[in-house]
Amino acid sequence: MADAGGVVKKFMFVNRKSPYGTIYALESLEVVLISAAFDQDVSLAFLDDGVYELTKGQSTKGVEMKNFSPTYRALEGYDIEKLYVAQESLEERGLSEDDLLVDVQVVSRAEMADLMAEQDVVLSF
Amino acid sequence: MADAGGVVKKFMFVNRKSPYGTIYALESLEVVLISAAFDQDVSLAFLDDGVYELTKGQSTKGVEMKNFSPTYRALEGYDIEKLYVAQESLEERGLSEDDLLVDVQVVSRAEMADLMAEQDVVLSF
Amino acid sequence: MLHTVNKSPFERNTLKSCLAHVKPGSAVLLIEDGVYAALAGTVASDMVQQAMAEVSVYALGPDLDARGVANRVIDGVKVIDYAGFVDLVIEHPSTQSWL
Amino acid sequence: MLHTVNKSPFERNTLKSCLAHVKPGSAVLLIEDGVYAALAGTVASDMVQQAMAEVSVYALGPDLDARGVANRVIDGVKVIDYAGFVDLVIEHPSTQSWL
Amino acid sequence: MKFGIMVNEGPYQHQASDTAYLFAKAVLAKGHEIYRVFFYHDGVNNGTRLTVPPQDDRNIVNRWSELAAKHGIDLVVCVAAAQRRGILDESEAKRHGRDANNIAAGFRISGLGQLVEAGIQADRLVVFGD
Amino acid sequence: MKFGIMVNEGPYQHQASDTAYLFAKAVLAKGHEIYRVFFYHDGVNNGTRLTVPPQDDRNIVNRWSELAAKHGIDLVVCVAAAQRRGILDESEAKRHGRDANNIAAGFRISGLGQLVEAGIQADRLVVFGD
Repeated sequence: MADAGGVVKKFMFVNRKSPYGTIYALESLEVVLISAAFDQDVSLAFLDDGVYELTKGQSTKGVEMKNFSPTYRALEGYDIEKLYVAQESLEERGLSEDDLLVDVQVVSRAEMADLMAEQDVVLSF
Repeated sequence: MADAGGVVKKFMFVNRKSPYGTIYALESLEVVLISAAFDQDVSLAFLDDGVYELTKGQSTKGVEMKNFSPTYRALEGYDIEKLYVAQESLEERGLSEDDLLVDVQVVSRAEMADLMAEQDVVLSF
Repeated sequence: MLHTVNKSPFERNTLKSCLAHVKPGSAVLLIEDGVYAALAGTVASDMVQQAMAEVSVYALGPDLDARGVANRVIDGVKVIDYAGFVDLVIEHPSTQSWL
Repeated sequence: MLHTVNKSPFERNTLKSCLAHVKPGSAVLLIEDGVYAALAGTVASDMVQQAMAEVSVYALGPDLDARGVANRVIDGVKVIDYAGFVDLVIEHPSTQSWL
Repeated sequence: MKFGIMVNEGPYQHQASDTAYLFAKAVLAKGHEIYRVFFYHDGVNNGTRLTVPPQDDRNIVNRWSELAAKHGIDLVVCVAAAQRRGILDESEAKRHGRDANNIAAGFRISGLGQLVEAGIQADRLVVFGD
Repeated sequence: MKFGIMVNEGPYQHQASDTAYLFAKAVLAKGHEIYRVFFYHDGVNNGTRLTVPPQDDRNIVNRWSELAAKHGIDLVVCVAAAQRRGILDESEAKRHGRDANNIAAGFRISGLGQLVEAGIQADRLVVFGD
């Protein structure tokens, strides 16, 4: 199943939506985990409300939903280490890198645009 | 089915979404038509992208969807005559009353707020 | 009148449209992704703080908790639970959901 | 790179975010409710016209027709059909959908 | 006090059905009555018995069914919206020549008039959607 | 050229499935190949055979089934997303002890790996969603 025939493409998962209000963030993460098995060049971009996916201290008991935020910490174990977060999106929301639950690279809009432009496949959530 | 036991409430259907991109506008109209059978005090509000529901000249052949805009013209026959359209929403979109396919009352934000505040039941689409 | 808003103020025009139509003395309850509008220090905070001069603003606590932002709420925004949501609906003769 | 936008510029931040990330020489295709951004005389027209200095902007004709706005398109926005959509995808090595 | 509840989104994709359910539970916990829950738009998808959610997540459909069974709540799925989206009960399936149905326990299929009637009969109607 | 297509919304509620279908038809009309259409999120709801849309409207599910039959296109519904939302084929229904299934002709249920693989094998992947 995970045979890519030696092809290595640059895959980017673009996350622009906050968690819990919709399922996109959770199901995006499920694709990311699967992609690890294919030995592709995978990166994740978090911009706009997508930066909220990574906030520390998520606690979902009251809404009776599954808290999937710990899974972001597991990505490193799958060799998925390119997590890019938009600096402007953090600033607009009064957030800093310290508020995030994983190590990320904070990038400017121009840097994010460069990263997007060099991808082979962009999946948007 | 259409026996309201003599109760007459003020129902407002609030339309804030454009047609075709989502089904809300079409299915909102289906509720409006049904509501006519209950002899309630029905009004429709169109604001934000909801004003696009009423634009003349909709032609859906190319997208293979049903053009439901003529149904707005039929509302009068159901004694549904209170159609309020937000003036600011028209202006932001460069539209005027002449661009709309039915007779409406164009109201200011303050007037729309007054109308909303006097309703018993507000259904949002 | 009670107005509920369930959309992020950064993503959609929903809260802005709601606040343009609330009358003094009415209440605005932020739920689901709408609770991001209840937070201090964002580009949307000013809009909410200005509205608080005329209307009461509430935020649903379980939604703040889920999103990990309960400790960032603007002073004066009242945090309530689902029971409080029910009370608000009862207190006001009608509810409008801004979707 | 081809960027598609399917949201109304009045309702969401999608187009604004897209235009902040397009590089000179890339293309933006407006589809579904995104075609409202292709119209002249709206509060969103300036944003699109400024972008057109650096990128090509396209709009999907069948979506303009459905919404009754085909006669309002900004000069210079190229109106295409589904076949033209396919051509754009082929011309550009990758496509990003802004949802 | 009598409450009407309208649910406009399907399970899992949006939070609307979750919020509506937790709101409904709170209504009942306070001793109030739920006159009807009306499922419209993709909300009709809350009424399928075929969902198999992950073990470590909530079962949205079953929660509604159980709430209805315990408190005798009327869960109504709009027939027109349900037909468009493939939610059928036995008689609907038969009428339209389909070989299967998928309606969940405690849900019934009926017309949009049931929504308007809920607006008339209930003291409050609250809409949950996207 | 080989195209992959991803559809993230169900039928009727959003236009995504309509646009994806019309795009797919245009791809084929130009003589290109569709490597796979992958249905994710609520997109899995395109794969139910129980829809009964109004006579005067398009039948979104049947259109996909017919396109697949005519051109031999691989329509894949994500198994995890489908389980959450109640889209089952015969073996899935059996495995999870359900008394009915609702998968439409031409659709098959498989894993998310099929999406990643489509991204690798196809020359272009286009996403349609909300």
